[in-house]
Amino acid sequence: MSVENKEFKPTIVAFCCNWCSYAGADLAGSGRMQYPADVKIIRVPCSCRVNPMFILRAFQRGADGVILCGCHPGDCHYSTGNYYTRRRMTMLFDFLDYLGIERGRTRVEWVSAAEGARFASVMNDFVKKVRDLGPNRKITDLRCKPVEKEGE
Amino acid sequence: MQKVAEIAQKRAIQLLNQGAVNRVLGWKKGEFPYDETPAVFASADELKDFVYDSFSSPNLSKYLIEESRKEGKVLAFLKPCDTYSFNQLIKEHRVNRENVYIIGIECGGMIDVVTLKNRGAVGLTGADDDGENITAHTLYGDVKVRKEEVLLEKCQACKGKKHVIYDELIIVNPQDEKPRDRFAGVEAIEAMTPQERFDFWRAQLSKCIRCNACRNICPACSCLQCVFDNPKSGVASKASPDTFEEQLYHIIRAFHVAGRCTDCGECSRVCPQDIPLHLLNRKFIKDMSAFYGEYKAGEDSETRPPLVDFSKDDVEPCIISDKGGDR
Amino acid sequence: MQKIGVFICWCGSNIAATVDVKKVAEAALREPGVVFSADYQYMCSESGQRLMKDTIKEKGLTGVVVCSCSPRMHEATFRKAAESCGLNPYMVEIANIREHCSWIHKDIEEATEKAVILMRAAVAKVNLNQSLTAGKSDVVKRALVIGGGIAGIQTALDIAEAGYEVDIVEKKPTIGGKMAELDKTFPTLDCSACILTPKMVDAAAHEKIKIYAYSEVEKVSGFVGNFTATIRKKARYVNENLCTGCGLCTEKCPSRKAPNEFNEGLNTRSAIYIPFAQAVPKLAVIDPAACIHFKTGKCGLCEKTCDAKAIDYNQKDELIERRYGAIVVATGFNVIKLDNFEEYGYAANPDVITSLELERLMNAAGPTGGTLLRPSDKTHPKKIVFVQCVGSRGQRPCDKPYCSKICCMYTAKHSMLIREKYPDTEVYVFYIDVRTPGKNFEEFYRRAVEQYGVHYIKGQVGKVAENEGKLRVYGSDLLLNEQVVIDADLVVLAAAIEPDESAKKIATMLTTSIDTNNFLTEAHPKLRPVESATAGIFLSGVCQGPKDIPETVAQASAAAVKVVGLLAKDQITCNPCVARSDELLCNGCSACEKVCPYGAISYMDKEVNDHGKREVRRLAYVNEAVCQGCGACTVACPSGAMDLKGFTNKQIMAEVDAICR
Amino acid sequence: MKYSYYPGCTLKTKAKDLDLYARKCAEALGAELEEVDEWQCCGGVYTTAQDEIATKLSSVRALTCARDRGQALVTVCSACHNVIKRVNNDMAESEYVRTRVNNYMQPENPYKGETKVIHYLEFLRDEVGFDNIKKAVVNPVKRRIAAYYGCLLLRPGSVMAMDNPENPKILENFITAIGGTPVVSPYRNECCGAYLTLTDSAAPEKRSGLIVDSCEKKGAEMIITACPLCLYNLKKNGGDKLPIVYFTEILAEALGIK
Amino acid sequence: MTDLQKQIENIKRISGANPEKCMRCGKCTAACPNYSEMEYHPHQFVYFIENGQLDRLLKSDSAFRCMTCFACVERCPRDVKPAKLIEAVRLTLIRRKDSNYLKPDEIPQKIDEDLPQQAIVSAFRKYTK
Repeated sequence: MSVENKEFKPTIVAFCCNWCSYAGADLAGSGRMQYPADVKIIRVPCSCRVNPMFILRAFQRGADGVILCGCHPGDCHYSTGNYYTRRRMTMLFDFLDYLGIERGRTRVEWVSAAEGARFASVMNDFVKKVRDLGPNRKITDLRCKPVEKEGE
Repeated sequence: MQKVAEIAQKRAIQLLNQGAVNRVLGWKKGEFPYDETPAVFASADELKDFVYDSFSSPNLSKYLIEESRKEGKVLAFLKPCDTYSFNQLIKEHRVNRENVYIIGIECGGMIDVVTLKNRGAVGLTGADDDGENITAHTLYGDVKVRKEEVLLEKCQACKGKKHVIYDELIIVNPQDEKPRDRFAGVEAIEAMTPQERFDFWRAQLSKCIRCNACRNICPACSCLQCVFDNPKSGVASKASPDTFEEQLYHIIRAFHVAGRCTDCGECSRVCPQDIPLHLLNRKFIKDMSAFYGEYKAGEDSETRPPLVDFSKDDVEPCIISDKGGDR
Repeated sequence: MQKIGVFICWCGSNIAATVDVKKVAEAALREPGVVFSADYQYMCSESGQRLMKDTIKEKGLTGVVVCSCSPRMHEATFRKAAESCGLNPYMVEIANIREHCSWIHKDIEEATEKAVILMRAAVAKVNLNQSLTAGKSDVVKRALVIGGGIAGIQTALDIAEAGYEVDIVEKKPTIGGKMAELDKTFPTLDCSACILTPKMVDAAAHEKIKIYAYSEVEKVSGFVGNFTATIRKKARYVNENLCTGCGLCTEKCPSRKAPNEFNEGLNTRSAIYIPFAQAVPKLAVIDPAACIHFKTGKCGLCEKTCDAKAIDYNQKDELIERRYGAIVVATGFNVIKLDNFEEYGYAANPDVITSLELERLMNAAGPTGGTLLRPSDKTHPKKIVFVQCVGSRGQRPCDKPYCSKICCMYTAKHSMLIREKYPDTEVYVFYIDVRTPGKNFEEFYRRAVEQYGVHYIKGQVGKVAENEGKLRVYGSDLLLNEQVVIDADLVVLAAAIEPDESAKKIATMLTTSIDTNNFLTEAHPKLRPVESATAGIFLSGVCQGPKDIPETVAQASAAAVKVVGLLAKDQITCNPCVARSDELLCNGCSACEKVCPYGAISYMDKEVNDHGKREVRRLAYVNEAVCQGCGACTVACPSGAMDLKGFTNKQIMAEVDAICR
Repeated sequence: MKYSYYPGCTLKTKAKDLDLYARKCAEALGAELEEVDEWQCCGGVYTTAQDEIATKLSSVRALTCARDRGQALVTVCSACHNVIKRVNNDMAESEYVRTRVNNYMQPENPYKGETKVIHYLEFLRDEVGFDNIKKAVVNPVKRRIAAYYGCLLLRPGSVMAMDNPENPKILENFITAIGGTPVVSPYRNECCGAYLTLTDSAAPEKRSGLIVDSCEKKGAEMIITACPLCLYNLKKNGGDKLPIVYFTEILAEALGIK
Repeated sequence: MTDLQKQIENIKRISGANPEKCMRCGKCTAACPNYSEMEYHPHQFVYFIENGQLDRLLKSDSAFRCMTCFACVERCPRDVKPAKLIEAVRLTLIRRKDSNYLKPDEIPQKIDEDLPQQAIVSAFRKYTK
């Protein structure tokens, strides 16, 4: 398993809010702080723009992990956006967990525009966790009939 | 029960004759005596077909979206749990309260026909309900079972016998509030390992034939046009079974009704594949109350649903991973 | 189908050293809609931009993707360039292959692969982009200033001088605020009233300024450029058109027991009163809680005394509705209540006072006529202890976590003034830190120590106990590591300041945010310090954070400039990336309205034609001038009716698909 | 109304008056104090270290008994009150203490701080009501009385929550209710020297002297207190300047049952 | 970690107090009623523990002079809880072998007829393990 995981290159989608986290990612770049190329960032105005559908869509299209980054609670550029994000994602993640989908594949992190180093370390950590989980199958398999025992 | 139906019928005729209402929304018998369907009655004559008994399970609230927008006033009979759905629709401005006259009607629990049949009542022609027992009449004679054993799932987990909104009440036999554990089913799944949970849901959800019955019956799924039916949404794609829509339909639907679902249980009742869909919705209900304070959708028509509300010291999403488990 | 051009920037070696730009350019041509691709050394340079513009014209491009540095750097540059040659600026998207790619990866193959994916996502988005046009809305050329202290007065004067109408709404019967109560000001020791009252008179006399004193803002609706405020003008029971401010009624009034607010309750005033001699407007006002006529129906002496016939016991509150283009909040501060700091004995001993009370005790217009006397026995205090940081910098629920900023300086001022006037009085100051950043501030404080012999003790006071007419002060001297006990005649507490209680209500009314201490939050702590996060709402003075008079005046003028900048426009351009509701999909459920932080969404009943079916529906309507484009509503909307222009559901999902492909 | 009652060991020996009159007065005011079964000494002081578990057990025993009876627990002695109320707070707030104590004691129902602990003064103020006491008074105590709170009733304010710890009013209001005139000394909430009296008598001498002096200078004719140790320290070091009595005794006098 | 550092960590843990929150205002010492009997004062307890100079506190008997009246805790604007730190130092001292501050045989000569039990049990709890 571990040998296989080293070669496994996960696809990771990171949604970053324009004001804090995207700027934090820029800062990580300016500071030449390394994190794996597996992470691809999508810019959104605010973390509250991220519809759970986007996250599910990513998984369905083959993402192995989805991370959502926003301003720290209380610092939202739009005052209250990330508070809604926090509730929505808490609900969504617990629901996915309830369906038996690995909870390590989803995460919310608050990263300010000043936290370049934190952005990099968050990404490093998240990629490592997702690599350990291996490729994402469950969410796409959720509605497929399990293969019959005899068939195996 | 018989008596309640008679009173209801009489009252409906009275209100119609007085001109206080123009139409009556109730139940009438379908093809078989046990598959009752919602019906609109426009006259005393038509009301002859009105029925109300232990098979009157359909929740009439959703029909009021259409009915309350028509000319004149409609009388609707709502069971206690149906009134929650109606209140929630008021909160969402989907019904015109002024055009509806609500009679809260007593409910002693509705019968699950499938269970009843499985108990030997094959060739069902009707049933009597004395509150404790059901005497099912069949082509092959009577079958007597304890009512508690043949209740619909939604009635086994009854939210309560109180009507949360009404203009008048018809209660002949006051019902005792029995303590019901609505969340036992959810807790049982939570107690499983992630792999067991996945296997459980995969076994259930793979049965789905996408007939949309759950969506069509759901009072919360009352969108004029569902995202799954709207080509512009980027979600709908009807052709392939491995599309986004197909694979994630139930998750998206559960999320869309989260905070709005009153747990009326209609989705599970109508599912032809017997998928326990209520267990999806109840998970959200349980979580929201646990994280953001007790909330019952439809209990009133003002309180903000948890997902359009927040508090500055809400739990962080990482609480999910902090709860422990395998990973 | 779009015709998209993809431009890959080398950024010198910043990108090109790690990303194989040629390969990205080749890959771009394989993407749907892409008709042209090129790589170039510096896309942001004059020639780089020219390349882009020429290609747009030559190839008739409908969309552009620039793979370069962060959009936070040059998105505006490239959009402007596109606009200059007729392409809608919102048809340009940036793929960030520098900060998010070349700078963080070392392996060329890996970085190139990622750059291709980022390019692909941007192309996928541009394929769905639509031209966006910013909306415009009219500007009402009048400003509202809430609060008539020095901050509000200065803001109003500056706006009026620029030629715009401005209204001041002040809840007290007179403008002037806290500065009117002060005796002298630091660090120059000039008389507060002498510099403030001329400004009050200027404001009252200015033809562009209208003062609503004894009034409160009750409701505000609308948005930047077009607010409507409802102002409650409280009943004075005195006709302001007739009252001459002669003050005869106040002399005749038999009810004289009401605490005098202007003197911090150190003496009393009559039931009908004029707050102070230089009050603006100088009009009498009846305090119905103290007035005998209001309590018993008898008396009526003031009415008999008034030759102008100005007394009107039947006067009612008046509601006034006015429209404004901009609103400035200048609600100021108060000294905290000291209920939870009774170790200092404030409630138990009249000779334990706050610094603001000391201002009145030293002021010529104050209750003692400017002679410093103890409130208890009216004798000269010979030993005075000042306690700093009372309620500031603490972490208990009753404390304020912040530094109140002005106390170090006014205490130096007080101690200096006392030593100057009463050289036989000893002055002790217990301090935790002395903070004097400010022009001439440190010099001022040192003068108190060196020239005036004020005893500064590094430590705090733990208990004040009355003992035979003296106040026994138990303090610590941390440089000696000792407890010190001083028998003082007067103890002066530098109580923390907090935003006026109205700030919270007003912030809610204006849908702008406040912090945990109820200070209003600025749009950006460094770069937009006088604007609130809500467009058209500006901040002036202590309502935004503790500050002294010069800072307050500076911020007041800055806020005025921002207001003038807004009012100078006939119309304002709005951010085009705003929410939009699809009429045919909207259920009218109000979920979007509930999550909107700006109150940009309203509902209206409108007839729609849904595939031939005509009916009246309740529909969400987004005010594009108010919407800031956060997108909270798009997720709250269950039917998918609400979408965000520039970041539509389909666009974001296309990006997701491109990345996960 | 019935209340569980925790007298404490000092009230059974050196401070019998405090106990006796507390019971008598409660009865006169229509309340019943039922002594907690098999109570043990609270230990006299609360040890603040969180790893001190054994010292909390006796309090939990009394608290559990009251909980099982479904009654509030009334205390009289300031020291007992301080210990029991703070332990109760630990049991409610501190997971660490709660699990260890419950593991050790293995009660039928784990104790989670459910019991409401009220001092006799709070019982008078919140349960009986000072207004009702005023009505029940037959011999108004027409004296100038200084209330001495000490530290234990008031601090830490966040846990004890009896009154404003820097500006308490409860004893003053009590004095007014029984017909006396309260005299306020600034030292009424400063320590008397407490248990240091055993090892280091200098401290209580100075502290108690200061307190009694201050009351005298303020014109008090007597001092009342709720704590046996305060009473001892003030008496021993106060130079017989003023009579010092328990508040329950003066209450009994006012109610005419002494 | 040295023994001293371990002891300091333990003191911080069992006291639940955080000396780093101190802003050096000295209000604890200003409020201390037993100031004159102590070699080290409450603010010094806080400062020494923060700076690793616990040994100085352990060599002094100041910890036994604290009356635990909580005036310092109540009045500390930063919620540092000096009395809890002092108590933790005291426990560190008496939890050592043979180091009870008060020995049972010392008691008889210290008590008089009126001394309440409370004083004795309290002193035992404070001065012995």
